[in-house]
Amino acid sequence: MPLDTSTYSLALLRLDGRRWNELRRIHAQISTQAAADGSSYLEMGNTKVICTVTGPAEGRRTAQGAGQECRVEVEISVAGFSGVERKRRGRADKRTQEMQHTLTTAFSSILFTHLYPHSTIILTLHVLSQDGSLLAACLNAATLALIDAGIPMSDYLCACTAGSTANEDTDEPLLDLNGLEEQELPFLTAGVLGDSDKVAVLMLETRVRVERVEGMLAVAVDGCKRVRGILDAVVRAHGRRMVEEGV
Amino acid sequence: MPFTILPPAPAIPFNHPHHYAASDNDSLSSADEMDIDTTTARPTKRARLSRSLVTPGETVTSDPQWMRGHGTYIPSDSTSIVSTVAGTVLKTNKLLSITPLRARYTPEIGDLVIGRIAEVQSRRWRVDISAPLLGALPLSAINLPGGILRKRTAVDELNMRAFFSEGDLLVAEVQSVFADGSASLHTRSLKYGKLRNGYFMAVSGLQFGYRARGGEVDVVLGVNGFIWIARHVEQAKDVAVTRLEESVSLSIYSSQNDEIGPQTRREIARVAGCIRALVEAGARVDEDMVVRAYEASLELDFETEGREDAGGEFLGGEKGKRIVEMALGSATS
Amino acid sequence: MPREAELSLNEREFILQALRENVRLDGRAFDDIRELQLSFGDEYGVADVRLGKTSHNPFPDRKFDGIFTISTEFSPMASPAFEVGRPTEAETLLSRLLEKAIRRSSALDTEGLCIIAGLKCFALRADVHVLDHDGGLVDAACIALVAALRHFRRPDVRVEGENVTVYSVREREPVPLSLLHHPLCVTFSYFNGGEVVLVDANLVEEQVREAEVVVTMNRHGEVCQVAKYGGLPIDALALLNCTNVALAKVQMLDKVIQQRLEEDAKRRDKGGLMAELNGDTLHKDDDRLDRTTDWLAWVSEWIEKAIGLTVGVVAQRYAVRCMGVSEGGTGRGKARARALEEGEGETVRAM
Amino acid sequence: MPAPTHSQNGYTVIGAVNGPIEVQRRDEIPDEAAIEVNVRPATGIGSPKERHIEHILTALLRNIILTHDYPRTLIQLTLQILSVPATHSTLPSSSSLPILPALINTAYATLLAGSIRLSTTLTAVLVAVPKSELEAVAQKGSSHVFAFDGRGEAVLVHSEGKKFEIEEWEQACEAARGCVLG
Amino acid sequence: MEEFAIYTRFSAPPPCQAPRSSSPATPSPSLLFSSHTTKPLTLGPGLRHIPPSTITAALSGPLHTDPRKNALWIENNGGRYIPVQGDLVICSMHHSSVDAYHCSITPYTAPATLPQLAFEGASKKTRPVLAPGALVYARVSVAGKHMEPELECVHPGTGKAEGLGPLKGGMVWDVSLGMARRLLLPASKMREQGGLVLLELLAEKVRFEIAVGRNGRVWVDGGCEGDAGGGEGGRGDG
Repeated sequence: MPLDTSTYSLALLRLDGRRWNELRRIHAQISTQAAADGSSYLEMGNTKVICTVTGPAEGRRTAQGAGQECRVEVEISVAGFSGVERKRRGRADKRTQEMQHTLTTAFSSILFTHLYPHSTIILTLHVLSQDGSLLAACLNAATLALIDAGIPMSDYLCACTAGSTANEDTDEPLLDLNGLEEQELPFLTAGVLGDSDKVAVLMLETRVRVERVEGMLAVAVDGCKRVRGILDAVVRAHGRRMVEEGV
Repeated sequence: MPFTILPPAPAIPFNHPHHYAASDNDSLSSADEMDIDTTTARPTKRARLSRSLVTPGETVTSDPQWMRGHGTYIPSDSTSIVSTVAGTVLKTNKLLSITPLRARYTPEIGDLVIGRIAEVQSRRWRVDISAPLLGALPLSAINLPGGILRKRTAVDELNMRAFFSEGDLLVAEVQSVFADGSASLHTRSLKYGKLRNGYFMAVSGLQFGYRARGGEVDVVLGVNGFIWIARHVEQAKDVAVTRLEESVSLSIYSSQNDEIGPQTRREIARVAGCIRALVEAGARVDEDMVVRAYEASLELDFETEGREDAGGEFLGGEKGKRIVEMALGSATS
Repeated sequence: MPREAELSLNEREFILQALRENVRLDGRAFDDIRELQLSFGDEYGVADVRLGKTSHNPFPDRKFDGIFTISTEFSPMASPAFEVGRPTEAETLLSRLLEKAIRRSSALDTEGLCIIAGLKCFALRADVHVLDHDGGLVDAACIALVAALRHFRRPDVRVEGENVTVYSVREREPVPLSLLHHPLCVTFSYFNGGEVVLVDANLVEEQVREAEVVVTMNRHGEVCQVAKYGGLPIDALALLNCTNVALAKVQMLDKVIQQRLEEDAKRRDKGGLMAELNGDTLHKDDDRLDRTTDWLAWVSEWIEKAIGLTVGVVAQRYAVRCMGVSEGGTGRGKARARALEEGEGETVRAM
Repeated sequence: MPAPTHSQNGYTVIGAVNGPIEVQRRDEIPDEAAIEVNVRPATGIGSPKERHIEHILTALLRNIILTHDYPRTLIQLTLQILSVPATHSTLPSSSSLPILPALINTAYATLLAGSIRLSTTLTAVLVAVPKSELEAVAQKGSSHVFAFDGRGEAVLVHSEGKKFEIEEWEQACEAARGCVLG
Repeated sequence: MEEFAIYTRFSAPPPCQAPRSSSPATPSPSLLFSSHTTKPLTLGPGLRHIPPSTITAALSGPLHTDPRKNALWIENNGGRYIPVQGDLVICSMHHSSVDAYHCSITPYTAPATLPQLAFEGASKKTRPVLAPGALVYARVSVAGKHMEPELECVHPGTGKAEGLGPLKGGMVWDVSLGMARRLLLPASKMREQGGLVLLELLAEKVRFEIAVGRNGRVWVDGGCEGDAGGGEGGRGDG
């Protein structure tokens, strides 16, 4: 259904009452599952994702020569009840496959895969509820789970979305879109490496004037850095707890 | 009837900038004092105590005097050492490495590990020791029945499953580590070999390997986080080399459990319960903690003798917490 | 199935070293696109694209159940690593990218395909055949698809209330599709730490690259789609710069396509007349006549147009087949339509 | 691998052969080569009709290719139909004959270009009674596909359409042999 | 189709004297049999003998005859390389097992085994270490349609490498099999058997090192990329 964003230009408040540069509430926990090597639970607003890491463990021996680095396998399962209307997504869903591919390639270049020759790291993500920024949430959850699993990586990979209000005269960027806004506005998802400006993942799927891309990207990159701060705090809080209880 | 609506769970309060600053400071300032307290290869209690916690991408030090060790890397465009894992800084002489808070077991020579046979290949077994790669146990690295001195024959190669077959548990020592990080094991000692008469548990993040004895049970804590709790069997003391043949009889490779009395089983269950309680509380699991927890549980049962809130044999929940508290208390005191 | 052949270390090292010394093996400058060869088939909507050795030809074809679908299937012809019936990851990504570039950017206005709102409408099906694989699959496929769509002509229709008459090519000049814009893809490849950026990498270059960015734009400077699936992190400003380069390339490519289309149109003008004259007029027994079609409609049609009976029959058969599917005429079309509905990630609004 | 293109009766087919290459365990034959033919329609994805044609071609080529020279390997032939005559859409969807000669001849050309060892030549034509092929295939009469080897012996015969007399068939066969062997 | 079919069938002894003619056509049988009834007839690639006395072509291409050797073969420069004993090939290391490297001679075919000791002066202690993807210039020591091909980088008799072994640096180009064959022809046979003067000409211009594999791969190493790029040019002449 078409949603009226015209009010934004008046109140400068978004549908959920945020300002243009506000993130939604991010709540994250790590090592939530005892069985896995690493695990995390992440909420970005109403988008909720569970991620578990298994490995690095010896996977199926592929007889190919290039076994010098460990493989990263990603499996994303979207719960039927996660969306607004119940939808069963099969394995063959191309959107999910694309996301899996994105995570695989993104993390195999950020993890120090050469430390674990011919072994496999399996990332399993379960999407419990989706309300926008799904890819970003998956990337963040995966980062946390991999840190929890103690797998060396060059830096956090943090992601968030940025959109831009439709009305041409004042195209203002918006940070961290929710589901409704994603349906209505052009937006992109950016995954940034740590505090740098280096973009590991960039996905833009809606038609938009080239001038507006710049603003969106800038906001997204900035947002990613804030996300990094939050995730880092989660890791530290958990780390301190472990260190103290370890006594 | 009145009812109250609970507010939604608040987001965990973060004042991360402060955390940031703090940790950065001590990671650098506490450098000297670190030198003193952590000089062993393995992190000691003090080392874990050190509050210098770092996370991936964080610059540990830009001082070129340090050499980078595990868990760190030096970006191509700079000289400062950057952490790649979340963990505590560990400085050995001039070597600077990070021990991750939690990670898969990485084999090191001399580690006492518990493993499960994954495959049987020609002249060697592949053993799952929860490391990135399966460990290898060569046929040449086990005690053959009929004595250590006996030469290995083609017959042995044919019926390797008579010694270890898929799914068998064993305790072994890491003899060497290959270039790709996979371990080669050996059981050439009476301390090692096939496991039976007991109960298997897996916990994560053990730091030391132990063989402990509480009451009637033997406890083997593998460095790789696998734990074996078994009925105590009398080892033949100071075996003369001449009498090895008897001690190394075929029985050491039998998969048959001996007779285990109900009392022993209860003891085994108790130790397991203690360890589980420790793990749930996130407390350290090592020899003295296990022993303390075990004693604490006995004490607790003694106190609550005959009271209805005794809670039976189950060592979880509240009782578990109490036990851990008592154990920790006795540890610090 | 045999895996894709891997590059030898020597080749990898050589190519990278050459790039460090600003040499590209095929002698192109870093931002050169391989010469684009584009040709059209005799039938409307067949485009054959050659980009280096990579070649494609998509082939939009009428089917009558109201969806615009793009199907990409790799054949072992391109490389034995492609197995029939088992889509590789590359294949999934290709179809996904085309999906986003062409359909989600609403390059084709699907309303234009509608005949009677909610009752009848055309369906367009584009089959992208990959005949050879020398890198730049996405770019080539996108060019081919857009060219084919611009080249394609759908049969003209006439609506009287509920009755639809679809005219054969011989009766009325078929009408082109209404395209809102012409999106084209440009792929950037990054080497040794992002210092070297190549446009339109060939296969060997693709095998050694560290990161890729696919930018889809139209010549009006609208970005339709940007995809960077992980890989080496690239500085944000460098990425923004890609869009500018892409715009230039897209405008260049667009010109080439435009030019080819015009040439083809000229050629067709002569050819079209000839076809008119010696077009074989078949006379068929109408055993497959359909009750739904209104006889009066075409008889009157036939009188006013005063054309030969045979052609009328042909027109009739078109009408029949037009409604065939909706009436459960030819089952396969219907089944495939259903399959597509389920198959697609986002369902297309059909009729 | 080279990819010859061949046109016949308004059908254009491009072919490519890969082989001898590694074969999957399950279709490995100990003393000869496995032959895999993929026929890909110009529009849409393969249907049972294509499967049927593939079956015919595989059986035919097995006699032409010296499969015993390439044991435990795979010879993989892909035939992509590039364009079909406008009249194709008016044919009954069941009929597979009109396309067959183009496919067979392309297959043969492709095998030659791919230097696959062959035992003899192969040439196929479509013959229709009465003359106009399309008329015939549209069930106005019968249509036949004949393929001949180097010695002029018929190695493939397929017929379709209304019932036809044996004389008709013999005439057709002669006509075909005439136009193939000149 | 006919232009593809250059098939020759004749029986020995020849019934008639066919006129002398160059390919593609039936060669004069007298060449083959009248002179050397003693020497056995040797059949080269592309021909097959159907007992008792029929010889047919199995490939298309011009028919060549060599009266002196009483040999007969069909020139053909297409298709996929099929290992023949004694051929020199350029293959890339695929994976290594306990005592052998497994190298792929052509893509999508089962790898050939190269014993780790089949190098010059290789012993249990000193054996060349090849990473996956490394290029090797080797000789086919064992080949046959029923067995996996085997390779060697050392002459079994002399124990010398004779130029075989790992190829460091440089770049490989794919050329047609015919091109590779002609590049390998010794200078003596240049003219009559369509050998190439290309390399000699190049050698006058630039300094480079080259290895040609019968499997249609040419390895070129020049001082710098520019030179080796010249190999690219040479490839065009195929």
